[in-house]
Amino acid sequence: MAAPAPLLAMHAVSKRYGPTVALDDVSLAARPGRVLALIGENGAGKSTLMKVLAGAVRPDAGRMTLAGASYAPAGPTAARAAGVAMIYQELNLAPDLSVEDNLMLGRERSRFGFLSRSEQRRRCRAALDKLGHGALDVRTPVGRLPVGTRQVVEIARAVLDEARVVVFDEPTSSLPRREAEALFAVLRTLTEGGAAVIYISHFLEEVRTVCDDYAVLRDGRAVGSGELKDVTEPDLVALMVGRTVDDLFPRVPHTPGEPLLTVNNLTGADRTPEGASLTVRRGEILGVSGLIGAGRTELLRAIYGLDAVRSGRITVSRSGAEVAPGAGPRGRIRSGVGFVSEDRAGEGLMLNRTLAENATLGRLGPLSKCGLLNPAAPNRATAALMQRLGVKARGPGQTAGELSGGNQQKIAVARVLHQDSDVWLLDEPTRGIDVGAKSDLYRLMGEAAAAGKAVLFVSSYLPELLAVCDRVAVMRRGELVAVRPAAEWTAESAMAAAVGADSACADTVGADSGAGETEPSPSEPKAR
Amino acid sequence: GPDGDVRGNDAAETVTIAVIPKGTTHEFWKSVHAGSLQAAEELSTPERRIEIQWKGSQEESDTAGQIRVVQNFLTRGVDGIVLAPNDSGGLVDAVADAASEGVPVVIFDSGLDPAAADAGAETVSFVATDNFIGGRKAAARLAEAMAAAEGDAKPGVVLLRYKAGSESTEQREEGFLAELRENHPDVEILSADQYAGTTPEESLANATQVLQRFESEFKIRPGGIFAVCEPNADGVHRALKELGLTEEVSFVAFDPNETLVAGLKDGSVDGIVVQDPVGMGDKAVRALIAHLDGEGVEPRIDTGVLIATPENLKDPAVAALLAPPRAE
Amino acid sequence: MTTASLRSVLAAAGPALALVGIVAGFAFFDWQQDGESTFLTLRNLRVAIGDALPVAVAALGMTVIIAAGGIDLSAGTMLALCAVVLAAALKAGCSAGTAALLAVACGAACGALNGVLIASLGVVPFVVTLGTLGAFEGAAKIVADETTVRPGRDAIPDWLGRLTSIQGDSLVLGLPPGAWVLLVLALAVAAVLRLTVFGRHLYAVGSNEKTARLCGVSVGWTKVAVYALGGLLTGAAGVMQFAQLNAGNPTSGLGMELKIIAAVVIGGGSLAGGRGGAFGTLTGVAIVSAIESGGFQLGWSNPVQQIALGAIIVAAVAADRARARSGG
Amino acid sequence: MTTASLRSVLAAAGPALALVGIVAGFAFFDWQQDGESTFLTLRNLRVAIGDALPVAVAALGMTVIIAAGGIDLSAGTMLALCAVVLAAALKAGCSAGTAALLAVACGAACGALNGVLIASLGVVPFVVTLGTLGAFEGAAKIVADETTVRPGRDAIPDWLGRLTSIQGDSLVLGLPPGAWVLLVLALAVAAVLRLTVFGRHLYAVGSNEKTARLCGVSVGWTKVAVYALGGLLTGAAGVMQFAQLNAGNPTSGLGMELKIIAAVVIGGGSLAGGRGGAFGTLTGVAIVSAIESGGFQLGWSNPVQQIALGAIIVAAVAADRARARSGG
Ligand SMILES: Nc1ncnc2c1ncn2[C@@H]1O[C@H](COP(=O)(O)OP(=O)(O)OP(=O)(O)O)[C@@H](O)[C@H]1O
Ligand SMILES: Nc1ncnc2c1ncn2[C@@H]1O[C@H](COP(=O)(O)OP(=O)(O)OP(=O)(O)O)[C@@H](O)[C@H]1O
Ligand SMILES: [Mg+2]
Ligand SMILES: [Mg+2]
Repeated sequence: MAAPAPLLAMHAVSKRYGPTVALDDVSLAARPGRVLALIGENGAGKSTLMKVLAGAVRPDAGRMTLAGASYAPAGPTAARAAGVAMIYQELNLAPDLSVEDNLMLGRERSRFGFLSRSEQRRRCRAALDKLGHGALDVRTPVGRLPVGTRQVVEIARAVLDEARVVVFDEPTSSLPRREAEALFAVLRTLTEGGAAVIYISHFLEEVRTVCDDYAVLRDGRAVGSGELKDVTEPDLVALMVGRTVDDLFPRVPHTPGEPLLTVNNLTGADRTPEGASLTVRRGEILGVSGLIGAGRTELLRAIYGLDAVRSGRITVSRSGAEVAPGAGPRGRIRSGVGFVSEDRAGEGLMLNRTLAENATLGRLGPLSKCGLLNPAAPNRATAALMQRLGVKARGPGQTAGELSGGNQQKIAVARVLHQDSDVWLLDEPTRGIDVGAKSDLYRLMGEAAAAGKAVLFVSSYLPELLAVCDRVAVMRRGELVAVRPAAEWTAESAMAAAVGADSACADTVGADSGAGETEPSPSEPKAR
Repeated sequence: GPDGDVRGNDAAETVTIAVIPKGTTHEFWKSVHAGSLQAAEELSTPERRIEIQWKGSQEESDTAGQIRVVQNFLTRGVDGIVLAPNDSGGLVDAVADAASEGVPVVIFDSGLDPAAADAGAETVSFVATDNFIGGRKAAARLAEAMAAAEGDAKPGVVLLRYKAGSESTEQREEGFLAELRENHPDVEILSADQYAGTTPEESLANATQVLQRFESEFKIRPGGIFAVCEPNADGVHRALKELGLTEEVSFVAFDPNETLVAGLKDGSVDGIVVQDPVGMGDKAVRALIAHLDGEGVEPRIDTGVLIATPENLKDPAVAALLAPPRAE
Repeated sequence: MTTASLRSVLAAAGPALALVGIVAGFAFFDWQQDGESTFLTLRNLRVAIGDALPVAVAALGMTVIIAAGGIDLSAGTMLALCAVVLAAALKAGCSAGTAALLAVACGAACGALNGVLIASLGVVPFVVTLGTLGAFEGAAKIVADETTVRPGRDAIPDWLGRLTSIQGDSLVLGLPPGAWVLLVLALAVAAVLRLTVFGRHLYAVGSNEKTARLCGVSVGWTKVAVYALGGLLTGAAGVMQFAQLNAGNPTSGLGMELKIIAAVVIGGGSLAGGRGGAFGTLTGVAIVSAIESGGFQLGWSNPVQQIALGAIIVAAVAADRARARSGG
Repeated sequence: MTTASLRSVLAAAGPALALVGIVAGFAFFDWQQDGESTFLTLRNLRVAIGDALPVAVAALGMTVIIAAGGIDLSAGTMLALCAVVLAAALKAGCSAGTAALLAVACGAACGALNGVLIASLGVVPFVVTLGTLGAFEGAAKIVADETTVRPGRDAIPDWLGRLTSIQGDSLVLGLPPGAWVLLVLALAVAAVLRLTVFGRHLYAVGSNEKTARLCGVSVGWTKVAVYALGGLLTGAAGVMQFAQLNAGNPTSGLGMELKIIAAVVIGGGSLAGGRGGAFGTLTGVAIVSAIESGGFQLGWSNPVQQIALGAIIVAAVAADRARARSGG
């Protein structure tokens, strides 16, 4: 089958942000009825390119054609009117407005300025039906919906638009498996209708299942494109990072020693986690897998003292003593526990402050005397950490928000290093960061283990858990159900444990699993 | 009730009188309060107890707040109201409401719009200082003090106004200017369009700036200043002290406070126009009771005004007015 | 309509419960004190309404602004400016209708100015309106020639002069005419917020500005329209204030902005935007009025009343937020 | 020290440039008007400093609060409360040192109350301090017995009475003694913000509360400490205000909060938190003072001055934000 002529073409698009060249002479073509994978490292310019397409960013140079005609949107509205829809990386919903109002926002049906509710409702229902969410009450304020459902609302917007070009910017990074599959089905519906879909993702396996064509960006340049069936994954990775990466999962040799972190029967205030017990030893990386909503984040937060705890015991053997469950993060840091949050922008970092402030905030004691800071010390300490972690930045005085995602994550990890933590609690540390940065992080974990630290590594990406960890635990509905050496797990057995042996969902897990997880039931297991 | 004061225990009848000052935070009103309590005590009999309910608006210049106070008293059902209106026009409707509900009103301190009666705002009497005369006395005293200080140089004066729309202070300002024009044509009026503001803090800042500007800009130092009310005078007095001008500049204030009286003693103040707040409160309540008893009441009761100077400080009449009793 | 209005009723339920509790409490203690309740009388209701009208109308405008994620610190001085414009127009011989229209237009223009500055400069509303707060007061003083503008009784027709009056012959269906104007305005604001495209855009901007922009809502114009609408209602509040005082006082607005904001916030508006409605705000106004009036009837002194009001503001909002958190 | 102080100097550079421009402009026009500049005199500088001291000291406190992502609408009435406490303590026979300490402690306690309410109730600072604004004024009235408290000259030692004085014998190194107190306080605040662990925690809470919590900062305590420190400085500002008039006036604080906030915001503080420093704020205070004093010297009327000040607030912040956006 010959590839059809491009529906959308971008020619020689460039965009600078001050000194940063985000896009440099990028050309791209998307064909009707096909899904184009747009891949590249963090900061390669993928989102920027798509924002140009969606009219949210004005390019410095370049032109675009849509169905043969010249296309130069004045803004998001014009782009949408021309049939280009975009689903952004960060959810773009007004939490106080209902599902209906969010879907119809900017294209309300009205008569003399008054809303035509019944017509609006009909259109919303139709769009949600297409996505298999016909049962959703369109009057619910979006802020009350679980995250997965919110993403559905966002996608329904594009369906409602009957867009000819639909862009998805990392849509599955916060989607449970079942919804991801529903999304893939929608993609098929869209392409069957003749739309061109552009799909950005850091999950290469997922890309292979869903997409037909690929285009790779590196440092703001287009470095390769073609049909996916013609390339192998190592080829793609090499294109993305500009070199061959022989080892995506570098292993630093380490041997587990005596127990360092012991959690006994830990139950959270809202019963998640429930009766969780685990032990992490010196020089060990313990992975935690599970479905989204299984309570892994809550488990880490409870161990770290960020969430209230109903009962249970936590011991860290460095201090030798039991850590009071109510002591809070301050007490945890003192007993040698460090935490990297899954929500980098919202919780992990102060985006408007310097790298030095971010990296050292958790432990200012050694940098100060009687509460008085040694002014040069934080910068000195941070510079050393940055060098050690290979952070790409101007210096410790740069503002954290100016860094790419992977480099931001390294700063979050630098904080744990600076705190000299013995126990590392890492919650989805590789989410949304590129392969290069991921492999850096894996090496770091290995080095930490080799240095006698205990690492508790939560991830939704099973391949990395199986490759990096010594043992992997599976969590289900707030309970830790199984802990086994990594070698004894397969993708299938891990999924079966996560879902529960009685579940019929176990057999839906395909061989390509790893992009996400399955979900035991369509409704969220646990509402906020 | 608000600051209810019990006079007599098992009286057969209680007459409740609401006394509403312009504000509650200046000493002047505390003395009015004392006067009204004194009248109530003296007029109470075993058969009839007179109770004073004292309440003002939260802030001094809040006309709407004062209307609220009047209306709330009417709701409570008082037998009469003694009122110092914050705004001569703004309180007309409220007074008319009182009249239509048969509650007599005595106005004191500051007048009501002359056209008020047409709007149904009947009042029993207006008990107040003749502020115009007060202004005249201030002007005469200031001219005298300046003559003593300066000798030959042609003296100029500055009038620092209080706030637009306040009837009593406007009367003082007009009286002051009239006296100067009529009887002291040699005294130049350097400035009569500056407002010093309603709080001592504002007055201090504004007076400092005015003095500063005259001195630097026009190369003249005013020979005299008149500040038309107590908070205003407080700030001006402080400004003069700050700038070290108490010797050169003669200063007349209106209404005393402890600082100003001390100034009179140390020579930094050349005169204070003193009213009789206790008499005002006393006479206003008496007028209201007389009206309730069916007696005729003068429509205008003047409570008198004196000028206190360093010379007549010891004069008992003056001394009494310089340190009037206050309600605690 | 039904579900939307039901939702708005439910949203207002928290503050409404607080209102019922507060009114019941005052009624009980008032009754205990005197053996009868002067608090729970029709007259007292009328007084409270007539008194609260300017704040209530302005609070409707502030509701719109706060729902859109903004704030308007200039509302108080803007209100005074509009009242002064009305008074000056009447004095200059305009018909009352024209003058009132001018006042409302002046409010809309001031609001639009705020909106344009906020939308074009990228400065937060707090700072922009902090700047225009002073500017509007300055403008009002210039229009008023730094004094209170009194158009005179003859220039004020009955419909205007009696808008807030509680005298028997002014009442319409037992309430001051302004109360019905307020009700109509509240219904109109509720309709705009709930039933129009503009209302959706407004809540969207307040809830998540970025989303609104990406969905093609012209955020800038929405903001300008929001502040203009808020200003228009503030202009209407200026008409109410003029009706209360029969005069325009350029300094009568300062401090009012905080009362207005307090009413909206007590009524369930969130300063984070995206929340609040017309009837919630009216409930907030009623709560403040109930405390003021009830405190008076119980004989609370001014300071006690201030402290109680402050405590209630904090408590009401804390309770509302706690309720919202617990998912009620 | 070097990099941190360099950064703080750079952060203050924008407002400082504006200040230089404004001063130069006024000096030029003033010189053009009279042939010499009275604006640019040492004496005028002293006057402006003496006048601005209370706002300047309070603005230091507000800087700390705003940098931590908060706001304190109650600063004005809190300041008045502290001044009244000082006056009342002196009147009751306390030594001046004890009384001043009491005033400062009162400020710290009020601030801590704000902080505790904010940290424990989950209500935004705007609303909490809107509530305590009224409560503090009520408390001040109670302490002052609803009048101005005058301790009398004898109770006030020179060091206190002359803190803001510009008289020759009060000056220290050519400036009012309070100016040096201000400088010391500003250095202390700058040091706390830049050089202490607490300062880091404070900026962290202002930038991202969740991150602060995650890093082991006890957010609640930091907030309480921040508001207490802000209150302490507000208490010191109360001492300055007392020194200006040698009296404590319970109602003089209302409205001052907006001046204080304006100074911080003009000086580069951001209401979104995480920005602002002591010397930026002093620059903001100086800009406001320059406009007030310069406008006066040029003979601007009061309203014109208000409008100019409003315009400058908006312009200064807009320019600062534009500079920040363009990465300058
Ligand atoms: N608004 C902006 N201002 C300044 N620089 C920006 C802005 N947006 C993007 N950049 C820079 O442009 C470059 C491209 O960013 P972009 O977000 O397009 O990357 P991306 O490929 O989508 O990365 P990711 O995989 O992390 O989403 C980065 O260096 C980024 O820091
Ligand atoms: N801030 C939030 N807002 C809305 N929903 C949330 C939020 N945080 C978590 N959730 C949802 O609550 C559920 C429980 O989340 P939790 O983070 O405990 O699970 P998890 O096993 O750690 O999964 P995840 O892979 O999302 O981290 C999930 O469905 C998650 O999407
Ligand atoms: Mg991106
Ligand atoms: Mg999680």
